[in-house]
Amino acid sequence: MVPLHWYLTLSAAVFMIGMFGFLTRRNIIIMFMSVELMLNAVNISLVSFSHYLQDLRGHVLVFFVITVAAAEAAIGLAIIISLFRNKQTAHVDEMNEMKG
Amino acid sequence: MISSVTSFLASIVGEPMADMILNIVIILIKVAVVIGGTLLHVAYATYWERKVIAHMQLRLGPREVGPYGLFQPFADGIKLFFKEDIIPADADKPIFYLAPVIFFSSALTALSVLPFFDGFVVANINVGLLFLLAMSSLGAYGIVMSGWSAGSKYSFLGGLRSASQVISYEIAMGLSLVGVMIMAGSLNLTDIVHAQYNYPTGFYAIPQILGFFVFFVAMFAETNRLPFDLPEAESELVAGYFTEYSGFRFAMFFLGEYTGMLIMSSIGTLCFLGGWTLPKFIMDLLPFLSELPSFVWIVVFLAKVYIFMFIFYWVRATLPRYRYDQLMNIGWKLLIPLALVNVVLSGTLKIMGWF
Amino acid sequence: MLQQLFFGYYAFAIIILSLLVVTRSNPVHSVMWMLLLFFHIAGLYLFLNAEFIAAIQVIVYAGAILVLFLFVVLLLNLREELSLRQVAGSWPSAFFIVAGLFVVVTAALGSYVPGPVGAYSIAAVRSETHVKALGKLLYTEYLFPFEIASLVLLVAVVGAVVLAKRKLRS
Amino acid sequence: MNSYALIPFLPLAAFVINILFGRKYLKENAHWVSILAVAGSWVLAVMALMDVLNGNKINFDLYTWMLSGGFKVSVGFLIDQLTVVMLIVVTTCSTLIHIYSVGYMHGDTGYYRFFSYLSLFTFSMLMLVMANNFLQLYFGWEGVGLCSYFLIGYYFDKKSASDAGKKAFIVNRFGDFGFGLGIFVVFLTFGTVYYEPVFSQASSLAEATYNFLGYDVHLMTLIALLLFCGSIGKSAQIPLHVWLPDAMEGPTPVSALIHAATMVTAGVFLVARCSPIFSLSETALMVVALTGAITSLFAATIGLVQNDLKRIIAYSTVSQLGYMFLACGVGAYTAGIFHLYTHAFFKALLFLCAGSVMHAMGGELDIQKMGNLKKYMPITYATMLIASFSISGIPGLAGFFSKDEILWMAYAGESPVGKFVWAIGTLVAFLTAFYSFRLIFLTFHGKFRGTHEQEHHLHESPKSMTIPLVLLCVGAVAAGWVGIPALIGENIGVHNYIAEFMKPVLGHPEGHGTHGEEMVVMLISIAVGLAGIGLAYFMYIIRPELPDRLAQQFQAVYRILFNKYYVDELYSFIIVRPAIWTAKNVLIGITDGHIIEAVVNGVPSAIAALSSGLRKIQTGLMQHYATIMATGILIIVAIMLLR
Repeated sequence: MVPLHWYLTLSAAVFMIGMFGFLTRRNIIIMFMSVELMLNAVNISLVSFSHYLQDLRGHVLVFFVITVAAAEAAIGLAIIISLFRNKQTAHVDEMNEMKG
Repeated sequence: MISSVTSFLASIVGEPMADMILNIVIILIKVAVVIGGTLLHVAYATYWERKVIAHMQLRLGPREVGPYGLFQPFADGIKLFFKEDIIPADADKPIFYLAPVIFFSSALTALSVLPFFDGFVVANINVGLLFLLAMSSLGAYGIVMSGWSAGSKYSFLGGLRSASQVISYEIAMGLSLVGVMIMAGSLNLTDIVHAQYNYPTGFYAIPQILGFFVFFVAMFAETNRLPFDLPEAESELVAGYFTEYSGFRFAMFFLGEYTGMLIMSSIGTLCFLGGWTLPKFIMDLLPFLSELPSFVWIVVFLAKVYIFMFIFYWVRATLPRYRYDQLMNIGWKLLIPLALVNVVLSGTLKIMGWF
Repeated sequence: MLQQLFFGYYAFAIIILSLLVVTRSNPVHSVMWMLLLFFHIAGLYLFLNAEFIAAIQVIVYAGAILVLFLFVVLLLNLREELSLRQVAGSWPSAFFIVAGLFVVVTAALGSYVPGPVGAYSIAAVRSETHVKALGKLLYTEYLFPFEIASLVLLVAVVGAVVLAKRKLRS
Repeated sequence: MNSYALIPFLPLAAFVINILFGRKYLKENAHWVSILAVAGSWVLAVMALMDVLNGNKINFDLYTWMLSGGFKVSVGFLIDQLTVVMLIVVTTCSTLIHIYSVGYMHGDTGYYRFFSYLSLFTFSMLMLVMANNFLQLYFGWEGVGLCSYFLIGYYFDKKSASDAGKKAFIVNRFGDFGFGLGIFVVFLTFGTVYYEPVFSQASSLAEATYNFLGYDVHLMTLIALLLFCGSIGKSAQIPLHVWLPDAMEGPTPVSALIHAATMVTAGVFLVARCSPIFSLSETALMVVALTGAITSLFAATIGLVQNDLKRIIAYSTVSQLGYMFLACGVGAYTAGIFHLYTHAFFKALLFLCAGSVMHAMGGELDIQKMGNLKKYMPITYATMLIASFSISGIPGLAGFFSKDEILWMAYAGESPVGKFVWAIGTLVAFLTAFYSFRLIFLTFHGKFRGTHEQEHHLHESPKSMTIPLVLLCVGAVAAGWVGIPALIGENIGVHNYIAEFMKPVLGHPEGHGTHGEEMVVMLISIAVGLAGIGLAYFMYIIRPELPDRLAQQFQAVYRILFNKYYVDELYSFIIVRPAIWTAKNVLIGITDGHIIEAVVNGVPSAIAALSSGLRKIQTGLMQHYATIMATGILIIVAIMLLR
């Protein structure tokens, strides 16, 4: 029997890796994928909670997370495309119009 | 015989471990049988296609290798296997290597949930239908990757076209199968077949005529076959996404495509035509049929699959190719709405107790 | 023992693949590693008796979302930029923050107390099949969020079309 | 819900409809909505009168306006004898003047605007008189003030008109300030602003005092005087009378409705409504009586020498309002309200006749340039003549009865200043008759002194204007017949209906005098009235050169009177100029220049200095923000978990 802690630790590790990617990469698509990674990490912990607490609500939540992820991907990628059309780059460090 | 093997194993590694090892061995045997059978089948599917089309065009088709050209597939295979493996200089090598493998293996993996006759299925999982959809969507990776990694414009355009086509039609196909899921109340393919057997008409194509139509059209697009073979439209894009492939890598695409056709035909057979069963009223008329051992029924299954395969060839021989925007219009503006209507109708009828 | 072995493999693979995803300089390779990662996560879900979620993971994540990513990557085709610097900001500081967060969170795991057990034991779910059980929950208790989710998707579809549509030059 | 609640809300609905749709859709038909609404209110008011005549007193709350602890105010309506008289006055005048305006305002660009303001005014006035609490009264009070401002400044592209509007508004603020304080004190004392509990508890607090700035002030006197401040402002009494003559810049129907018949009498109404409080303070009553008397004399003397048609009537109004306060001040509230009621008819009539004259003269207002108009506008002449007879106190007409009642009550009442104010009142009666007929004779008799084009243009006004004139004329004649004093009434078998009617609300002080004395007082008032008319006839018809000679001879007096006692100049000197000086030198120079500027410029420059440091953090790079966020999360989670 695998203890729940293992899953949670795994989830935390994946989450942190995603976060690290988001904080460091300059390619906006990879940053986006890092976000997806973080969502997946959360899903892992939700499913494992669901399994260990014998309750399907975690699965329901995962279902919604995936829905939101799909919506987010659609919108986010559309934004990236229109950004790219304007700037010819996918690098966030060249998108700094909001600089003070 | 099996029990003696079991007891022998149990004496070595203990009872639970023995069961497991035995299970794994049985599964491996099944996998080997299925893949072997399928590959053999695919090989002769090419032969058969050439023959069918030739006859439709009043030609004779392959004749030289073996009697009636029966060994032609082996000759082709050997030729491809020994052909020089050319890799474009501008290619992204790892992906270029990987793409045909993804394509082919996703097709082969899909085989694992197909029941060929009662009780014979590699993995009898509860979400079999979803698994099939997942695997067919995975094939898109192989296509788009191969197109991109070759570093050629033809390939790239073919890959993009194919990927968007596959993704678009996958929605319609998935939705067309929802009616079947609603009627059968299960995602397990074996259960679906059993449910059809118990249904008055014996197969779902009759009440699910709308779903069947959508599935039927989507099937051609999913496999990149005529009249929807735009990704490999040779007059525009040479061979499409696998233009730059040669030798055995090309063979993998080739095999993958025919395996995909086989899988689509199988899905159609299993979901709409009652799989390996004959309708119940025929069984009642001919009671001796139920005495037959279960593996015999694979004949019925294959017969139904061959009907689909034949239609694939037939359509290829007769229909012209669609334009790309027409293709997309049919997918998004005709098939998906139709499939949605079918879902709503099926759900309503199910609630009202008519299904 | 075997279960732990399985878990060990999956966990190891998942972590390695995650690292590969965030560190590859070529986004296409990132996507490919991510694809593999999603399969492993789906395998983990199967391991946790969540077969429907696993299937959805492959169909939606791998089959739809990731393909979208791949499309965008291919459309932008940034091959010539691969030789450029891949890191924005300073990675050591990000690393320390992330590592600190990981340490804190895992340390907090020690004080986790499981809550009460729910009604869906593994056997119960198996007898009803996972899809049915989940569907019942979705269409009864979570009907309203479910409908909202459909609205979210609709908005996303409209938004994506509006954003990405090229303005017709008149 | 009680249908009487519709009385104010019908005009409100008309206002809303007109202001929203008038400009685009109603345009020239805007009057229909307003007239129908006001006529509906009139019908309901008549029904309310019937109800009250049957002995019902209506008092209900419609809607809780505000509720805060013990403080509760609602939109509520009280319809008793006093209210119903006001209702009749307001709705009747309002209806007739609405109709009159159709002709008078015809073709004006702001037609819909005029009618919507008029309806809003009617709504506010009805809210004022129908209120059952002080705060709603105050609401109506300010509402009528606002509408008055709108309507005085109706021709806002004319500087004098917009200035007059501002003047009216600002002058009224002085009075309203006192009024507001009065309501505060009422709430402080009684814990409520509803009439009923306030008035029933007032007598128990008759002797209460209040320590105000170290002095023990008689509480009721304080309240009464503060409330009276409002009355002074609204009813244009000395020293806040200056706005009313200027208010004549507004269209004439406005002058008739607002600045003669209804709004300006709100002050009298207030005093009458609060009679239970005023009656408890002899000082306050005395102040009211003396203010009224002095104002009436003061305004009448100014009226003697003015040449502006409408201003003469405006001073006449101020003077007559003084009369009403005089009556209230001697405790004869009924007489005051009675005069208010009759005055509304003949004064509105006078104004409308003036409007009719103006209409014919093409906007000319100087009576020195008129003359012999009776030939051209017989209806206007006849009705104006009757109105002037009425105001001069010719027996049988409305003005006679109410004026006589006031004079007798002043003479015979218990007030310590009664005899004094009676003497002033009698003098004012004489002056009133004189200047009213001076106006008549200069306008309608003699030779026409205007230009040739004006003479050519002279004509009688259209039907929509003359019909209200005739109707109001009936009122000016007959309105007084409900208050025939016992002295005459006994002989012809009628009662003093209005006194009996008002008794439950206002009481009815008995005069302390014999019938003989009453007869003498009456005869004196008739005599002075006739004398005034006679003198005017002598000076302006028989010896038309005499007024100029007199003006030459008594130049100093004439100057003072002509310049209205230099009150405006005085105010300009002691209030306006210091205020402007303060604004210029202190507020702009020091407060604004050195204090506010310093703060206004200093704060931003401090922020700018701070932000120019902080902006270095804002790199515009998403990762930096995200890193900072992550650091924050790390810190928070660490604190939460490891605490």
